[in-house]
Amino acid sequence: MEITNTMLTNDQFFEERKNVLSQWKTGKFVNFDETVAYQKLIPNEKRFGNKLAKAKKEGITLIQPRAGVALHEEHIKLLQYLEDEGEADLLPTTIDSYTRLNRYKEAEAGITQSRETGRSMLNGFPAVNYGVDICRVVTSSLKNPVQVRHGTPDARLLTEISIAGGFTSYEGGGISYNIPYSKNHSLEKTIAHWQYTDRLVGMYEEAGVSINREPFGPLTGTLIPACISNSVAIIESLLAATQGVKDLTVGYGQCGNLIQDVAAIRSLNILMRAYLDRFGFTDVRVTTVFHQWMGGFPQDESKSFGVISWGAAAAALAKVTKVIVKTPHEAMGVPTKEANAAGLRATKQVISMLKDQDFLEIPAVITESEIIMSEMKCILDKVEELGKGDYAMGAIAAFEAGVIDVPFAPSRFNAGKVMPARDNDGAIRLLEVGNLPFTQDLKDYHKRKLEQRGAFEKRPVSFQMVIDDVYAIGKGFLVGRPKKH
Amino acid sequence: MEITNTMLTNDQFFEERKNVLSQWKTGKFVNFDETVAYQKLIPNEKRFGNKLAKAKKEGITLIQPRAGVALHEEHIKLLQYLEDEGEADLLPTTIDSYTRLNRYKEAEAGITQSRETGRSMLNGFPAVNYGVDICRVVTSSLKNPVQVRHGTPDARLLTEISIAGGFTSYEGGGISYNIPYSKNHSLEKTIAHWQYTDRLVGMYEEAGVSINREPFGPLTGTLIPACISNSVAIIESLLAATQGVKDLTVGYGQCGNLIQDVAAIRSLNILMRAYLDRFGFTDVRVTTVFHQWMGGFPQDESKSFGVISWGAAAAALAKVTKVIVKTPHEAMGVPTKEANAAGLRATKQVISMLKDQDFLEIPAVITESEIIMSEMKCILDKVEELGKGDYAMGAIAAFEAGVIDVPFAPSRFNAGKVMPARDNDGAIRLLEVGNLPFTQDLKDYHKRKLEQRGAFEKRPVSFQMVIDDVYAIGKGFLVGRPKKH
Amino acid sequence: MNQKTIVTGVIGADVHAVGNKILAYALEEAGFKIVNLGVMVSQEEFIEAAIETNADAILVSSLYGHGEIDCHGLRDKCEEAGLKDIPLLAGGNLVVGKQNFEDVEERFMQMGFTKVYPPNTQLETTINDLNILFGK
Amino acid sequence: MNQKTIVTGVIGADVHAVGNKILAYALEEAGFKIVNLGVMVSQEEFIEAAIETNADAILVSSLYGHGEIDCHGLRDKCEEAGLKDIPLLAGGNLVVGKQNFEDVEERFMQMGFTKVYPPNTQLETTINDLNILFGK
Ligand code: B12
Ligand code: B12
Repeated sequence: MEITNTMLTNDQFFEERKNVLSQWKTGKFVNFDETVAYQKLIPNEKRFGNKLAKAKKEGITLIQPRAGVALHEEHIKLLQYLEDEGEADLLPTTIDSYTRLNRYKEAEAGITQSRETGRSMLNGFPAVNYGVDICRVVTSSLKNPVQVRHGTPDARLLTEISIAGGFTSYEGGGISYNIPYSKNHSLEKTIAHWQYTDRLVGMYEEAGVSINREPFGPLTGTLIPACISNSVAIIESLLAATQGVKDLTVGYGQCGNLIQDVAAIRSLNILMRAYLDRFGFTDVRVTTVFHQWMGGFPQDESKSFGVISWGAAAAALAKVTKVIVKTPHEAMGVPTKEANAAGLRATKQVISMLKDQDFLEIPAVITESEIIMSEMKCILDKVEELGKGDYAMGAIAAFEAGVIDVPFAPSRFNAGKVMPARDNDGAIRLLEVGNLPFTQDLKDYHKRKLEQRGAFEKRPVSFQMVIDDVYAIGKGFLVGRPKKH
Repeated sequence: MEITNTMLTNDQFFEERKNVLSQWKTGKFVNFDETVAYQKLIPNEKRFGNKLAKAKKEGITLIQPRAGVALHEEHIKLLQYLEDEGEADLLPTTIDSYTRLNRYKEAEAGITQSRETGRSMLNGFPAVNYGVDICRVVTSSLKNPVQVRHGTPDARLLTEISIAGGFTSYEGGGISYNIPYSKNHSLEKTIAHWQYTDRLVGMYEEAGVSINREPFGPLTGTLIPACISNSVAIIESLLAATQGVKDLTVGYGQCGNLIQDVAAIRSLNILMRAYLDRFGFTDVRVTTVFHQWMGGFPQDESKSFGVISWGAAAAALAKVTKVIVKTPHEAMGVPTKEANAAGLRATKQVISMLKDQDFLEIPAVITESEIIMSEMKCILDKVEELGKGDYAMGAIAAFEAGVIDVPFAPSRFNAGKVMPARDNDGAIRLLEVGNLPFTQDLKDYHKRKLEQRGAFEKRPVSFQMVIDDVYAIGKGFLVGRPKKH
Repeated sequence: MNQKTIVTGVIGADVHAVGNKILAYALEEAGFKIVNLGVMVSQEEFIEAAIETNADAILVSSLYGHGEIDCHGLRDKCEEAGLKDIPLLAGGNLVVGKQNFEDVEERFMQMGFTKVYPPNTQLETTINDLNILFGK
Repeated sequence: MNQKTIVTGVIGADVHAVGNKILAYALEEAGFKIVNLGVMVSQEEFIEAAIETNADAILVSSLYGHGEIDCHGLRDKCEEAGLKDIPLLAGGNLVVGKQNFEDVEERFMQMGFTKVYPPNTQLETTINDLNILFGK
């Protein structure tokens, strides 16, 4: 299967669509024209893209939780609670893991078991099983825009049902919802699946209905160097724009060093615009999303508030358009609605307090972002070279060659040679560069930074640092220092 | 009564001491020599100054709560809880308000009523009523150093009992425990009272027992410009050093703009050392304390966690030696031990995560700190001039002339002409300069900064901004914007 | 032209001045005649001022936690001094710690207060309630 | 030289790879022979691997919340496949949400697990318990 970064033809698309809509019984109730009419009735302030554009213009940061439960009545109550008590500006519908893997029968069993036990036995909302009408009941019961958030390698049917169901934003991408979320899906396949999703969004856009699209920035959420996630974001944005997507939100997962986090957003802002423009997508709107720390959390709820608030602070100082909020239950399990609202309120307080402070142009941030941008350019140039100018082919080849390589990813299509570790200031550097196509200067820079840490800690630079860093925030630190330090 | 900044003679001191020790029945059990022997038995790691010195050397920030209840058994349990469950590095004993005003009879009634009702009817621990032995039971039941924190204009007896009771640090000063904490005490009186306290500490120091002394930095805790609190800190430090104090911790209350907060600490560090050295106090050790936001808090506990964590972040980035921690109950009342420990743990998480990041030398901080230092120099030069070189006389004259003027202070010896307000970035500027001896350049700077805000908010610069700013953090913001902005 | 006179102050050994200053300013702006005694005001001072200015209400603040002790007996002293049925309002952080407000209200009502307010009472509420109290 | 063999993996549709990678690395460092199946492992794959490698224990991770559904019946299938009494250990975030761990433990013990671990179980605990299990 050869895949190129070109817009799907109507023939290709509608041929595939028949198949997609028959994957589960709810597919047959999706109707494009009727959906266009339905979506056009959704008031402006409840459209995701509009609210983001307004926030961007005003220079403020919106807050959004993650949330989803098995039973739709409970799901509505949950989301209403989060907008009323959590002061959420944007709402999610997090999809359960069976749906993410197209295991609709198991999801059905999960719904049944949840009704029986009175506990949500699914870790999210099984939108496909519920189908268009129930999704519309959900989206129309809320005051704020709602987005589908998931982690689905083949999300074609889910996309059809979500948009028909009144959602106005959709997360994911052929790389970002494959490599961290799958073991066996090839990139050829998932990029093709997401071309379908993006083309569908493009067709709605052409019909006058704009659906916001958000590549998943944080990848595996664990010590991901900004150059890697930013490069993936740019590639997925180019792929989406090629299919006609016009409204993009690109993201990044917090690492914890403030300078580096703000620099990551700065470099994402600059190069994203540059690449879109270069390929003629000057009319594509771009907003940004910052994810509060996505790796292991502390067990203690008060300490979690500390982590959450620090994420909120970095988001505000980086002037992102929205921030995805964690909860004080993060280390334990899917949060109660109270815990979820608590994380939101802590975040809202910090975000609002800091909204008039801006760190994007301080010298240390500029310096760090220039490093990130040269790393990104190394990667993206090589992707372009490998794909002979085609970013779909280039991405596939790049993963094969380890030119893009996501730490801790479960996918067997990921090289897994790159190893990140924190430097002495807590910024993320590379202990193993693997096949990332860095210049010697950049390689030396990473090496030097880690050797500084090694010297300070009086131990060799080794994989033990990586392990220590993975646990560090859960144990109350950023840098995983050796015991007795 | 004329007061000068000279060391009290032994005659003066011991004459006064007779009187002090007879102010309440527990005074007669204080014995200097026996206390020296007792204090010398306290292990090094439980001495306040030692722990601070160690932290300063290691570049880490310690955390300390406020806490005090009426009944001593309960007080011990409370402090043990805070070191065990709150991970407090340093412990407090917050004194009740009757004791602070030397109303020992009312404090006695408070103890009795507390025993009867089973609720603490006092807002702190009445150390004088309990006397030396019970204080020793308290201080020796704990693993960490303990400090007396209060707000007592005439703290002479309390100092005697505290040091004899095994406390190794003592907060306060003749200005900082008068102007924000009293209505009718003259500065002559309170400076004299605190010369006694400082001389007592000096005498212990000469006997080989070092007691840490901490002027109270935040003053009224509400929108205090750094130049004012820093100037008071320097004056009180010079007064203390003159009496023989050798171990000082100087403080500042968070304002909320990160650059300004770090700059305030930077300028305090630099000028404090310069002034002490200039007057020959090169052997006086200086450490720093940062107070998490001291003004009105949000009602909501989650939002309070946001405020607390932001304070922790600023403290860590400013590399202070310790941070005084608020609790999620702040807006409601004296916290439960659980709420107190929760604030501590959130703080500990942020402090530890950020310990390897340092903002003291970033250009924006340097610029802001240079402004603060020139303001401080204007004030301190004038104090010196008014006192003809004597900082005690100078301080008294300065308050009289409004050369030092603490916003929102209850004291009738405070001019009350200065009015602070936030600029468009949330930094604190002066709406009314009053009689602060600023250069025209500095005055223009403040004016310009507030006019920028006025223009942005499309309203005149006025007292309404001050009111809005007083409420802002409680309502979730830093800058008090007009409604519908 | 029927301007109401209100005595304000912070009772006892309490020095919390910020709310007092802002309250006095805002009530004046709202059209009341304010006799502000500032902080650390004794029961006697409240009563004296109320008699002297022929006040229509006494507005007692207490923030520091000793409000219950400090307010004890104020109503009786008012009656003794001839301030029959003068409205007594209390607000701030009246007791030590985060307590159930209904209980606190109950205790203060039994001490003879006319109306009792929880922490962080908004200026608008205060002004509104005073207008209602004076039948505006 | 009596090295114990342990099969590790993350069961069901679960892709949480970080803990699994580190667990496998640390157990190997601690001297066990590790057969790590990675993420998204079915019950059948666990059993096959255990038979093939003659394993001394199966260590099942589940993070994403569906652990209860995914682990249902594993013991029976082991017995059927002839893995009599093989130690079955489960850990991670086994159920949806923050639940009382005793209840969760109880439910998993009834499903035939040998030992059940709460969220954030430390590497040291895991290694220690395995050594005890194997009578070291
Ligand atoms: C990183 C992460 C992710 C990454 C994973 C990347 C990857 N491929 O590895 C991403 C972002 C992709 C992700 C996705 C999802 N996640 Co997730 N994730 C986390 C997070 C933050 C950290 C996990 C981690 O890496 N920890 C560090 C490692 C070292 O620790 P560990 O995994 O816990 O393992 C250690 C111990 O548990 C123990 N252990 C593990 N197994 C066993 C077994 C035995 C026998 C023993 C003795 C010990 C033991 O030893 C390990 C090593 O020390 C946790 C929350 C947390 N813990 O803070 C949520 C969490 C696990 N995720 C959760 C969920 C729901 C999801 C999603 C379904 C939805 C979503 N929120 O997006 C998807 C799942 C997709 C799928 N099909 O699996 C939930 C699970 C909820 C529940 N159980 O109630 C959690 C708890 C977050 C939450 N509170 O909601 N996630
Ligand atoms: C700033 C502050 C200080 C400053 C005060 C400076 C000064 N001289 O003004 C300093 C640092 C000096 C200080 C000292 C102390 N404080 Co103090 N302080 C505060 C704080 C943080 C804010 C108070 C404030 O200014 N709020 C802003 C103003 C605008 O609001 P307000 O005062 O609440 O008033 C408004 C309303 O309540 C209402 N209102 C007030 N009175 C009335 C009356 C009526 C009838 C009505 C209708 C409405 C009304 O209208 C006002 C205007 O909007 C509060 C906690 C908080 N709220 O976040 C603690 C707090 C009040 N302090 C407290 C304590 C215990 C103390 C100390 C005893 C000990 C200490 N912690 O150091 C000393 C007291 C010394 C003394 N003798 O009084 C406690 C009281 C505990 C309790 N009640 O259980 C609090 C609640 C903090 C806490 N949770 O522990 N404090």
